Amino acid sequence: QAVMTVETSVPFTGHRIDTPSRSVETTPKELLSFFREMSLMRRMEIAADSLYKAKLIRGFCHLYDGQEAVAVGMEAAITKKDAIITAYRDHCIFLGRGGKLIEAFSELMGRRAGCSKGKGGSMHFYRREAEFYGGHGIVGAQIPLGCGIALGQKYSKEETVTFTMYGDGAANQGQLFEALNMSALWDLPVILVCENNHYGMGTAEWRAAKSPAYYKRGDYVPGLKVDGMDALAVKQACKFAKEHVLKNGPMILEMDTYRYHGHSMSDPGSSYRTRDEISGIRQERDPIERIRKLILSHEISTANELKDIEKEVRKEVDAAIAQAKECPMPDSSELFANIYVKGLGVKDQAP
Amino acid sequence: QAVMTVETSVPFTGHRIDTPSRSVETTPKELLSFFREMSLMRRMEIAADSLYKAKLIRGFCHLYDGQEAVAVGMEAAITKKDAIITAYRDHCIFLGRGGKLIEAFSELMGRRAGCSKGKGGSMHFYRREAEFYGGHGIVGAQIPLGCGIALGQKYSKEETVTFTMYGDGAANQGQLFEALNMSALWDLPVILVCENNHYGMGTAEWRAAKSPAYYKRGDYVPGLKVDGMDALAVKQACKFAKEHVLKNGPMILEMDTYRYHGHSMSDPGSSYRTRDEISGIRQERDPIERIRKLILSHEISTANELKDIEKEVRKEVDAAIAQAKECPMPDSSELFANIYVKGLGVKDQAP
Amino acid sequence: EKMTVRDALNSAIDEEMAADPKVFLMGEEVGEYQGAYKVSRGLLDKYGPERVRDTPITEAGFTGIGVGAAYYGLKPVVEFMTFNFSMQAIDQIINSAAKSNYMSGGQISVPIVFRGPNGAAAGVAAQHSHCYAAWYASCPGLKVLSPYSSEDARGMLKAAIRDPDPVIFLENEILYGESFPVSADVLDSNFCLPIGKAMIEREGKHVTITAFSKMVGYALKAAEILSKDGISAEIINLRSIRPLDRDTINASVRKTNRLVTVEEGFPQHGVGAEICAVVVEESFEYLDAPVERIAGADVPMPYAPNLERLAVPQVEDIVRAAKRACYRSVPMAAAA
Amino acid sequence: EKMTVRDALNSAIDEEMAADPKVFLMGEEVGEYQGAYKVSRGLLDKYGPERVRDTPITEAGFTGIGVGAAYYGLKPVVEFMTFNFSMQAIDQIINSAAKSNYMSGGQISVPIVFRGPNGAAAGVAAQHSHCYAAWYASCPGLKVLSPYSSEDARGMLKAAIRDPDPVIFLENEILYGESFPVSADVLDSNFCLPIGKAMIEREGKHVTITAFSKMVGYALKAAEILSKDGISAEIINLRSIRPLDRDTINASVRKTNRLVTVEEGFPQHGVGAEICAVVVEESFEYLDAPVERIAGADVPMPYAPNLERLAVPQVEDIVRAAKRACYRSVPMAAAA
Ligand SMILES: Cc1ncc(C[n+]2csc(CCOP(=O)(O)OP(=O)(O)O)c2C)c(N)n1
Ligand SMILES: Cc1ncc(C[n+]2csc(CCOP(=O)(O)OP(=O)(O)O)c2C)c(N)n1
Ligand SMILES: [Mg+2]
Ligand SMILES: [Mg+2]
Repeated sequence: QAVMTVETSVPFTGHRIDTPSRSVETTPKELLSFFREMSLMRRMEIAADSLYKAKLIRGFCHLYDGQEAVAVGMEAAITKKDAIITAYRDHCIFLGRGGKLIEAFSELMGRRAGCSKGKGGSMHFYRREAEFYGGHGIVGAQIPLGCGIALGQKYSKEETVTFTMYGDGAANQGQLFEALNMSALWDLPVILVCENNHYGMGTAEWRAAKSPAYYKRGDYVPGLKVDGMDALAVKQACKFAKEHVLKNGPMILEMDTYRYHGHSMSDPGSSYRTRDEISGIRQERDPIERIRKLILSHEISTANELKDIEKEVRKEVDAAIAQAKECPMPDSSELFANIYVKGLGVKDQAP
Repeated sequence: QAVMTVETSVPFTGHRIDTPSRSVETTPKELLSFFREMSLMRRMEIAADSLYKAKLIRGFCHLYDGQEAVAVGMEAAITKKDAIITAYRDHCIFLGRGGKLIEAFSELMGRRAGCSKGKGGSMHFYRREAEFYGGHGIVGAQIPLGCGIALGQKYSKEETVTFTMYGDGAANQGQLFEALNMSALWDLPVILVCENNHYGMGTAEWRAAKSPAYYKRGDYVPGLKVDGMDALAVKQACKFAKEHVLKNGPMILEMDTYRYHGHSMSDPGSSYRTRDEISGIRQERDPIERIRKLILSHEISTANELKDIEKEVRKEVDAAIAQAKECPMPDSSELFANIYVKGLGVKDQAP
Repeated sequence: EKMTVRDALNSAIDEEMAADPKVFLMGEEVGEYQGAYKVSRGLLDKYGPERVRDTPITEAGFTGIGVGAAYYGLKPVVEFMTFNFSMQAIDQIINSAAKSNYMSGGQISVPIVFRGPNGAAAGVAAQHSHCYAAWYASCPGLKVLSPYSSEDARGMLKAAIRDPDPVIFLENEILYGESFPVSADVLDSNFCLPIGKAMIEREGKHVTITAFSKMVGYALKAAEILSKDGISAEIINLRSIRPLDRDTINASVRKTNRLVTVEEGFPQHGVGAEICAVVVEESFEYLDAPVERIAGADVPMPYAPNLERLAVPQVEDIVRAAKRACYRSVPMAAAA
Repeated sequence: EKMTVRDALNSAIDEEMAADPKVFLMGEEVGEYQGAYKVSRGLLDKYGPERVRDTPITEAGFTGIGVGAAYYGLKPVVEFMTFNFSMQAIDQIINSAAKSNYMSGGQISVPIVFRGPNGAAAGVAAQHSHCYAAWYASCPGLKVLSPYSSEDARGMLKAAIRDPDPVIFLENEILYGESFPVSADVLDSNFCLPIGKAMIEREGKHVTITAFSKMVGYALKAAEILSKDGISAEIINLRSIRPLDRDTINASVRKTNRLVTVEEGFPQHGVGAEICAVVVEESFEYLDAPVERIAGADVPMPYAPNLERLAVPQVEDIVRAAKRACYRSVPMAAAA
């Protein structure tokens, strides 16, 4: 299929680095796959919302709808040998890494077919075989962890890199600065991806950060600000960053993005921002609509064909949910499994 | 006495702020008091070295000789209603705050007349009555603590400020970034004083920090780089900073200084730096010699008069040591005192 | 009259803020968002942003700032959204808050309260379910309280805020929404409970059951069931983990001769272990059966509901343990 | 032949680094400075800066990096200059290292060792004297070891580095310079001690004394003194705090019928409390006297030498406790 070139929505903004070109190469196939994958992610998250309301998902559940372009754009730029680690808003990153819907829904409902055997739940998805390291619930903790994975990659002389993802709220954490300093001292092949959705729970970025220029964090490391609602811009930036960090050590990518849902299921998401703000972004910047428009304007598919994809996706999600609901909970013996790789005589102490 | 004007050794370097003038106002009296106080500090530290070797001081003991200009210059710019908090290298800060030699030596030797009743030791000097908040052993912890004191000052609407002091090694700690961000968001009247003596234990600054421009830490807060071996430059910078932070919130002062001794008594201080480096600094930049030269060149005192001051200081130190040696250890009942202000029935549990 | 634990906590903070201008609240989402669990609802409106201070998600930093403000003489109430996140700040709590009064020979007092939900909630898995009672209670310089009812919550939080020393105040998310009867006394703005005193929630003769926080409710339910089997259980609500009310615990065991300890946290070096040691030290000769320890399973908290249920004590576990304790009497030392 | 504990640790790291290229050491001053306490002397020269990595003073950050490297499959040995500083990193240890294998359903193993001096040293006061044995040992997912002798140090550190799970390895600064005899076996590069097994350092009949780290030496001295009074003490060197070797402890108590626990850390929720609970649970009927718990005083560590001496267990304290235990036999339950 023909390679085509598309301009990113807005220019990249660089810090201590020349920005990559706004012209991104893509193919009709890639655009269609972006459309399909993002639609699947969106549908999965909306289904999770319903399952939560039906009390089939419990505890904390953080949805990713609105931010899908980051997950798919990043995957388009890297391979499954590159590593990713993220926070609790992890469902779609897991899908991006090749995880299956059935594993996702099973995990969400605490079933044994879950990607963490039902033991982790919404916040703790993993897919080690595709270098996806979770799924972390403590704000900021995954940043040094990601830098450590990159240390492992460099130590092992693999030419791979790690994407360590965190929110605008997490960007204020001291451990970011500590890990960034060491990564820079040691030239680790790590990309710090700040998914700036402009709120950390109910706190707007400017109330939490004196300087919300997250791509400049720490000042001495190169950074790019990227339209995180534009999958092609994300792809371009991630490709650029991967090449950069393999040669020069860490780099920051700030993805300007947005979450449609509240922070988690207990947050209606409307007390600290206006409904106009949300609907404005849905109208102007929605990542799926952007790709739909590209596909239509380049006459790659018709509107109806895209609707069909969306229907398919819906069916897939429904089927996966049905299957997951049939899946049993973990066996009781799982309570004491996986505490250790090598148990060494720790007694199983139940209450 | 006549006010005189002296030029600082080197210009200030500013970050996001106009630098103060290099011309510093002083008086013969001030210069003589600088000479006397720094000589006293120097002598105290050298005596502590001997007492340590005689096993009268135990544990960790971090000496300040070489850095005296920071302590005296800072005090010359502020009042005892302004607060100071520092790390474990605290003996001379305590003296600067009006602490007595006998309290210092008693504390060092674990005697009841010590400034912390002998319970804190070298690292935990305090003088609450003069707003000296210690004396902290955990690298970096005093930075947010100092910002919190400043929050107290602002909350209480006192027009006072806090100087929170830390080393170049501590400057990499994440809690600095966290505290700086909040101080900036909340316009706290705090001055972060980085005493850059160029080593954190055996680690040269450039091995510990990708960007050793400590006065630029975090980037968005104004900072000044100051010759920390020049008491007048320190005074000028502190005065300037106090005014600034009362109006605008936090500021960073990086004091370019040097410790002559090893990191603590177990460190000969010669494996990670050359003897030439140390003696070069003693010859070119010693803070006491700088003031001596100024006094002599301005014909404020004669060389002999200054020698006499040094002799007096020596006697004072010897007398304080003798007195401290006579001072008894704390009473055994002190073991269970001061755990709480209000004990509420916690049983005294001895081994 | 009835009141939820949430309202009890809210009113306690409110009243203490009204009474003492040095008291202020800080933490994530305590202000504009009205509290992640709405414990601070309405306080921002009432007291303004200087006294109800939203912080960034930087626990180490804001805890240090809180402690520094307490050094200066303010009385901060620091909310951790949950105590799991206090681990990022634990150095400041232990080294800067708990130890400063001692290290300074009494010069630096630290009147601060650290509060928030502790331990297991529902379905929040391993990183959000840790109980820190034993950790903090091991540390001299701290006081550690854990309320069960609305009366506890009001009386103990008000006492904690007035106390001149650092207090760790361990709440429970699941209890926030529970309602308890409260008397007029409890609603009085002078109402305070003494720190260091346990509360006998139910008197009994045959077995002593100690518990704190949510487990007090479970223990009371177990007592109900046990009473049907003719076993009269005395339920001690510990309220204070440090100081631990050794006197009340020992007096009860000297009466019942049997002890069951209940907690949701991990067993090893837990609250039950300490209570066992305290009773063995002081009342060994009164014990007619081995101490029964009921604790959370010795595993990171699993998410799946069936596993989660197995991982935390259930009422049946307490009943079973109490029966074990009661049907056994001490045999003569076998190998003496 | 004799060897210091320092050399035992050094040789253990050295051999494991030689045997497995995935093993590397990181921490403050471990490289060019040769270790703050010289435990890593010579290793930088031998293995280069990629495998002996000096870090800035940023515990939270470098611990997270170490754990991430272990996720990836490396085997980091992370040195804390002292364990006091591990509090800045404890969230990474508990939430990222201990719980990941479980949360991921066994996908993410974390083969990492955290090591460094723990607990009281000499004259270093409250912030540098904390014993973390009980805290870490309360957490499922971790293994917690604490060596006494050079044999312990070598055998346990080598086992810890080879182990696929996160291990907390608690050393003691004062022991670094102590020499112990070591056999040819111990010096063999294949020598490893089993994790989870205690060691009976001295057999005895009348009273069991448990201890770990430096206190093992004190307990042995106490046993010497007690033997002069005709009391034969069995000394158990715990070696492993988690898993705790319940079997060895209980077997000993079933023989001696009396128990003294010794530790330098704080008493409340400490190692002694757990051992007491474990013995009461499994061997209650064998106990002829209340368990005697010797621990550090329940105070932040004071600096003054006279107070410091009062704050940590002395040999006499152990002797006195053992005598108390021996001269008492269990009275009949008084109020049954
Ligand atoms: C250390 C810590 N503090 C607080 C929390 C509670 N918490 C969970 S997510 C969150 C907001 C994070 O916001 P951001 O980093 O912007 O990520 P987003 O949720 O927007 O993706 C908070 C406060 C936590 N999990 N960990
Ligand atoms: C959190 C923490 N880590 C490690 C240490 C051990 N330590 C004490 S001082 C020090 C070096 C600090 O260097 P710097 O901040 O430059 O201050 P300086 O000693 O030069 O005054 C280290 C590593 C500590 N006290 N606290
Ligand atoms: Mg966000
Ligand atoms: Mg330094």
